[in-house]
Amino acid sequence: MSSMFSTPRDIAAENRAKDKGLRQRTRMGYIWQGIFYLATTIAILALVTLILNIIDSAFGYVAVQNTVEPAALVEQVQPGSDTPLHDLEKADLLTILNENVRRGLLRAMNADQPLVDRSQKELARLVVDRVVEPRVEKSWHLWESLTARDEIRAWVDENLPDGWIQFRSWVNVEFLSKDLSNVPERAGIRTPIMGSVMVILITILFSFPVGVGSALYLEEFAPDNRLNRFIQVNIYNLSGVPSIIYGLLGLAVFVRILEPITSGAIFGAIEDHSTANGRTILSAGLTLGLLILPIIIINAQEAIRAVPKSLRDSAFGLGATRWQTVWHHVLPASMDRILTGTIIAVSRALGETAPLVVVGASAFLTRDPSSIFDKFTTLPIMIYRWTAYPQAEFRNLAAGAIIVLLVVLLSLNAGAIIMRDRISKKRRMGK
Amino acid sequence: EGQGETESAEESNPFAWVEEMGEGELPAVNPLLVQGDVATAGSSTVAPLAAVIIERYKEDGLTSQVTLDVIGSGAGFERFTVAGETDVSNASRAIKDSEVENAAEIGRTPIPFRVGTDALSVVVSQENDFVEDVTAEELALIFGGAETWNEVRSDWPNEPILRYVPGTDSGTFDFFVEMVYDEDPDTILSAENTQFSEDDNILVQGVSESPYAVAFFGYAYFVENQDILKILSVEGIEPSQEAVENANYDSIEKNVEAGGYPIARPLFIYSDAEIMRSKPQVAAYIAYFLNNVNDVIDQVGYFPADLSVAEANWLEAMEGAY
Amino acid sequence: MSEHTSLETSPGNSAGGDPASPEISFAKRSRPHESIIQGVLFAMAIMSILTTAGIVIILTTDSMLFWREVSVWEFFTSKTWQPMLGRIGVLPLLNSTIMTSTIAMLVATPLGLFVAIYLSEYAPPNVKSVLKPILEILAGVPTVVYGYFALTFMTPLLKSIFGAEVVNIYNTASAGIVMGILILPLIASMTEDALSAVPDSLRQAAHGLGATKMETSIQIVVPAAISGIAAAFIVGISRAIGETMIVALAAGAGPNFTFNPFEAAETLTGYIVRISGGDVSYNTIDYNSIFALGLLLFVFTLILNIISRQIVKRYREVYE
Amino acid sequence: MSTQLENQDIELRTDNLNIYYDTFRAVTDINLEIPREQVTAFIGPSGCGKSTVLRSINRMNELIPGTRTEGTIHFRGVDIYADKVDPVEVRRHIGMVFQKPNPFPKSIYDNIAWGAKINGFTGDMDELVETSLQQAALWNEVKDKLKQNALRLSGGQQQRLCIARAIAIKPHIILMDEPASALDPISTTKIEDLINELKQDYTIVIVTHNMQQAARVSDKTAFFLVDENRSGYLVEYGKTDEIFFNPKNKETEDYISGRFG
Amino acid sequence: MSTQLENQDIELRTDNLNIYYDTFRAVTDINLEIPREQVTAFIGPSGCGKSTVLRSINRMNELIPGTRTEGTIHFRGVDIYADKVDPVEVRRHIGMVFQKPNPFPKSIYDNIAWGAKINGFTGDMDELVETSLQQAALWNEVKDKLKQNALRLSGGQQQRLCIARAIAIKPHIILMDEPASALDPISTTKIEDLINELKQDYTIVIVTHNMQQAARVSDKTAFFLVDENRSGYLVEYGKTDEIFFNPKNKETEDYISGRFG
Ligand SMILES: Nc1ncnc2c1ncn2[C@@H]1O[C@H](COP(=O)(O)OP(=O)(O)OP(=O)(O)O)[C@@H](O)[C@H]1O
Ligand SMILES: Nc1ncnc2c1ncn2[C@@H]1O[C@H](COP(=O)(O)OP(=O)(O)OP(=O)(O)O)[C@@H](O)[C@H]1O
Ligand SMILES: [Mg+2]
Ligand SMILES: [Mg+2]
Ligand SMILES: O=P([O-])([O-])[O-]
Repeated sequence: MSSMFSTPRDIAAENRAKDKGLRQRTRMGYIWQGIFYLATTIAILALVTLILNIIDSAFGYVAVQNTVEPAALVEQVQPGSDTPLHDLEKADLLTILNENVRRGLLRAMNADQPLVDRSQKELARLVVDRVVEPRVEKSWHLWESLTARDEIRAWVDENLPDGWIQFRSWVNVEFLSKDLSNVPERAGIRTPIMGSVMVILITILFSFPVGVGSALYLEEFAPDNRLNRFIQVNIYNLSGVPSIIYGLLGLAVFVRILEPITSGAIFGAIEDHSTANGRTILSAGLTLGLLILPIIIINAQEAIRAVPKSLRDSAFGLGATRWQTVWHHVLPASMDRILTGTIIAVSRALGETAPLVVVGASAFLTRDPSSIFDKFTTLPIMIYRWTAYPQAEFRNLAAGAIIVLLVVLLSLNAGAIIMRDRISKKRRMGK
Repeated sequence: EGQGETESAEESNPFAWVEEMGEGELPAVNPLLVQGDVATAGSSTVAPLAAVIIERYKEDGLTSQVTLDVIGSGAGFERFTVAGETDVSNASRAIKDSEVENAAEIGRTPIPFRVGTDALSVVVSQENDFVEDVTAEELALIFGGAETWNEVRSDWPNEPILRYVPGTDSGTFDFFVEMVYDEDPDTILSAENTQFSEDDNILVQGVSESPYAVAFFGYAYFVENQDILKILSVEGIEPSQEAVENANYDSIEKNVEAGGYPIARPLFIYSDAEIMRSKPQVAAYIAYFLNNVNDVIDQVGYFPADLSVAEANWLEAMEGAY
Repeated sequence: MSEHTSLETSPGNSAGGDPASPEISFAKRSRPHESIIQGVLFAMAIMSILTTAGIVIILTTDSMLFWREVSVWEFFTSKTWQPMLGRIGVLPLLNSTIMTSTIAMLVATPLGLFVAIYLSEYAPPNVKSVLKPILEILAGVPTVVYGYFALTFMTPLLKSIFGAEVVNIYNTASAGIVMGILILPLIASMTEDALSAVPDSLRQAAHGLGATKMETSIQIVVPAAISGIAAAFIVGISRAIGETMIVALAAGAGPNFTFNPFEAAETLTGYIVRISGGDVSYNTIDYNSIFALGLLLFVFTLILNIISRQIVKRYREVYE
Repeated sequence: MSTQLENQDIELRTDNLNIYYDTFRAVTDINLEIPREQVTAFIGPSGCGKSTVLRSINRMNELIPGTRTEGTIHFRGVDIYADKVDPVEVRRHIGMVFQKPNPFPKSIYDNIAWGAKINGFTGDMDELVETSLQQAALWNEVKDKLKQNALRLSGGQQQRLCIARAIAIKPHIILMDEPASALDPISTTKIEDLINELKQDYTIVIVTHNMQQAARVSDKTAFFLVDENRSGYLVEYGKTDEIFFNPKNKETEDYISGRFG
Repeated sequence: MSTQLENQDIELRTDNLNIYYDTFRAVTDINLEIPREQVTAFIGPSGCGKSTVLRSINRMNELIPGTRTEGTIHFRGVDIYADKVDPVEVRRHIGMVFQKPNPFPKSIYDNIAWGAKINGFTGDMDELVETSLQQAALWNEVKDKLKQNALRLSGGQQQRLCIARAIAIKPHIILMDEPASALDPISTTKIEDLINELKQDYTIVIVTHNMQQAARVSDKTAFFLVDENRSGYLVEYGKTDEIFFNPKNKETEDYISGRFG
């Protein structure tokens, strides 16, 4: 046995023998490494393509044509004149408005602020908005706009002799601040944003305390018995239940069974009982709350578990009760991570569509939601609805809304990541 | 001071919005003075029209809430007649007897307000170069029964028919089945290669992609997609204002006899007299709808209808209430 | 010894023996808020049980009507699904659910695994700290967005590759691939966690035996994390089966029993959202059928979750 | 010292103590008498149950799910495992210092004040903090930065802070589980000096792996080993001098002379 | 032995070895000559760089991002840090055994076979497994359960399996980093006996915290300490007997007599 090893071996000879094998192994290593890089590149490319695909729809050329030519309007008040519309006298603008705008709208504008009291500039803007009414007749995607400019021009020349093309970003300040409309150029997402915000607030108000409470119970208080193990297993299972099933649950429980509560009827919060129903912000928020509850619990449990045992030992060793230990030490030490987990769960809720479709979101609202018993629509719902509209321009709007939603999600995630970094920094300091 | 007084007087009068009432005429509506919310739900066909009206209503000064839920005519009636949770139900077909019975059980008597006409469009892709016109029998074969185009007409290609059909809960589906299949959905439901969707754009996308695809849906969706779709004439008649007006909606034969478009259909909103009287804002909404619908309907892609019956219904329901 | 006994019986005595020491009382203090808080927390934890109970009750009672009229045998064997006409065969829906999920897993598993290996074994820490969040963002994009991505990007792409005649506008392949992209980060992230949990000592052992990095990663680290990877895989499947918006938008909207991935076919979730989106009449067979399908879906994901928990449990035991 | 005197000054006594983790008996039949205001050291190889016994003295063991304690522990004649005894109260009287310094991630001041506060201390907190830090020989080093986060102290300072924190709630016994094993030699020396100071006022029980340390600081030493079931038992207990220089037991001698462990 | 003979039998030589973790110099100017087929022990307090030097010998250090090595290491006259040298190849010749037993979660058989297989072993695998296990004094205990998962062995058995695994790829040097510190006394004895066996065929370098162990198993001992920059340096290197009973250095003496550490 020892003869095998006792003589010093000739390393050089062995090396030569093994060299070929090693070279091949090294090559295999590079090939696989290449595969790993490639896979990662593909994953990133998928993300980039996805985003580009959205951006492609959210920007691009539009062909615009006036409903009424400004010159025709000037002709109405100053026949023969060639004054540009926006240089007209206030009186002339008033005449144009009074003659060309429908009565109801005039009355509403006057009720808002009498037209005679408004500045010339404002009146000119109103004329352009309401009478000249430039309308988007056709829209092109960003890619086409960049590569096929001449074709687009040719199309406009042929089909819209009075029209012109302009570059339009479908996401803009007005888009964020205006309410819903059936005219793509006028449509904004203020109402769905408010809806999303209110729904998410309910979601957080419900799922955060309940989720953290459950996690605290399971990690710090629950004795290891069958009931608690069952609760734990049950939570893991719930986290895998498809969101559409939560929709069915929300429909049955919040919309139907708990209608008196979710419609606000028993709180006397609504004036009109005849059409009160459970398809409210409250129901939607609670449905999403149930949906992300298991995610929040599991994340919070992990956060709580990550609190070093030594911290609890310190507190207990000083004669602290369990709740004192948890409240003064465990919870503060795990709060950053709990919040990180919550943000991730909440971004999931923000993007959910299917359960809200089932619970019943509205397609058009005239007023922003102002109470939790109001009917609602949310950003993803609006995205989903807009893509179903006949006019192609609503698809551009949908892309714009997606970008807004993505920016919100991105900032939330970035917040979570920054928080995560801060935690690890704190840990390092702690060491 | 005087201003405040009138305001409070207006506030106390739920019919303050009524104005310029001629004898036997629908009153004009001053949206600034309307109070109270209105819940509407139903047809996806009527929805674009209703949405435009509602938006206009708001522009004209409405401050309260009008909700519009787009769930299909059948589901809309469900909410209106069973749950009783809506004030107005949008529908792209007439209410069924069974639905009227349901409504009676919760003390409602649905009143129809005909607001427009839709021409149910049978469309193919622009790449399709073999179909231009279909007969009623061929239409029935195309959406059920035949598997390939040449089974419908022998000089058409021997290619499978790819069908895109509105969802089974839509008024559009119901109406089509009623007219073409005599209310028996079996054939169309069991046809091969059929896609159902409540989302009409899914149908548009689908049909535009293959020369052997065919679909039917509301005229508005055709109008918006004229550049990729081709509309077929049925029994030689194409949708037009005249053809649609001539139709009387009973059956394809009668329509054709009258020189009407064979599958034109009425668009309705439904409400109930009791609701309109106890909630004047509902009456206001409907009056506003009727007053304004013909200004906007062609912009949405439908055909205007004769509103006199609807107006009479309104006046009858509100008799003596204001 | 007697000394001890006396100490035991009269603690006051012992304290008296040392005047410096204060009176000691170990008697339980009453701390009502401790038990109240524990009660409240328990009630919160029970919430999740109520949720499950709610789901089970709703799904069973609302599908009762359905099951009363339908034979379970027919339900699982018949190949046509037209509840309105009394044809109740779930196979077309089930088949396309399986098809889309399979395609999704074919995309997500290898890619997710390789990305995870790259992140865990190869990527420098700073690259990893950028890439992992990026992938997590990919996972956070609303699924409606993926649905339109499938419809407006993936399907045209497939058409241009396989021919416009071959590929239907709505097809399971496109939905499946995009679903794979959606699930990829989930699998990558969970797998990465599993790989990182493999103790460094194993890598060192392998390197110490003259293994290359690739041999270490693939032959030692991956097998050692296999149960974690399997769990990630199962969570991925259960996500794929339950995913709704992508298939609703891109897979097709009509039950169709086909094995051709380029044909349209509606999935379980697609059907549910289509029917409930219309908010169909209560107590019709259509309406009750969505609860029956929901129940089926729930049972599926439940089974998958249980399997995955079981696997994870075993895997935890190995390294503790 | 006479046996009589020793008996009088017993602070704590364990009788047939058996401690289980689930079904595993970690220690078997431990009988110990811990003298008041002296230092008792627990030594023995890893896993022989030193920490387990130590933690059972202030019922910290109960915090680990599945532990079970048989036998009794009497502290000044009171059975601390009796039903009506509140473990929280026990820990108030029997403080603990751990192997790894574990200050709260709060200020130095708050580290000391918190324990006192939750125990209902109502006196002058500043004074309490100062005296506690002085007793723990840390006052001079930290008096100018009481508001600073305790985690920024060095390991040795952190450990003395933990001792100060334990002192602040005025316990009778202080348990220390390898309090210096994570520290450098100089900090170790400081802790050892501190222990010598503290035993004037407190009964101290210390677990240590370092024979020299046990010899330097303790008055009595308990030597533990594991039996064939991996369960710990008490091999020999007595005056430290005797254990180190005149052990009765062969295994003790082997262990102390470094033959294993 | 004469100095002449020693020089002839140098298996490995480090020259001015400096190892950095990022910018921190962990060890400074280490010059060592490790004799062939003898046991060399590294001793010194925690953090003095014993493991760092050990790991640099088979270039395992490189696996930690940010490490940098200056100076040279010659193995049988070949500079193993030369550019054209593949670290994978180096590790094939210089095997390693770690502090915590780290068998692969595979069968006992596969644990041994794997290393040989990836290194292109084409002979009789069963025989290789058997001889390796025999050399590691484990064969009798496991021969009936070669297919069993290695994680189900006891700690001591696992460690011997790790040694068998290292032997199976026929290295020239075996590096051992505190191979017995996680084991019980009986297993420790077995490992020590094994080391004595193995040095007939292998050059062994062992890191240990246990003075007695170093004294028992090693032929030569290197004693490390840290300087004021926390950087490790070699204090004294020589025959084990001399280091233990006749240290030239005051610090060595203090350390060995247990004054600190
Ligand atoms: N939480 C626990 N659960 C189960 N077994 C445990 C637990 N803590 C300790 N043990 C076991 O109890 C026995 C005694 O452990 P203990 O920690 O008391 O030993 P020790 O003498 O303090 O060792 P060391 O010197 O390593 O600290 C050991 O076998 C250990 O594995
Ligand atoms: N991966 C690393 N990154 C940064 N610094 C390290 C790393 N590993 C070790 N060090 C540092 O290098 C120095 C030497 O460490 P090393 O582990 O070699 O010491 P050691 O003598 O083996 O100690 P021990 O006896 O505790 O194992 C220490 O200051 C240590 O903190
Ligand atoms: Mg211990
Ligand atoms: Mg080391
Ligand atoms: O939505 P419908 O108009 O088809 O009922």
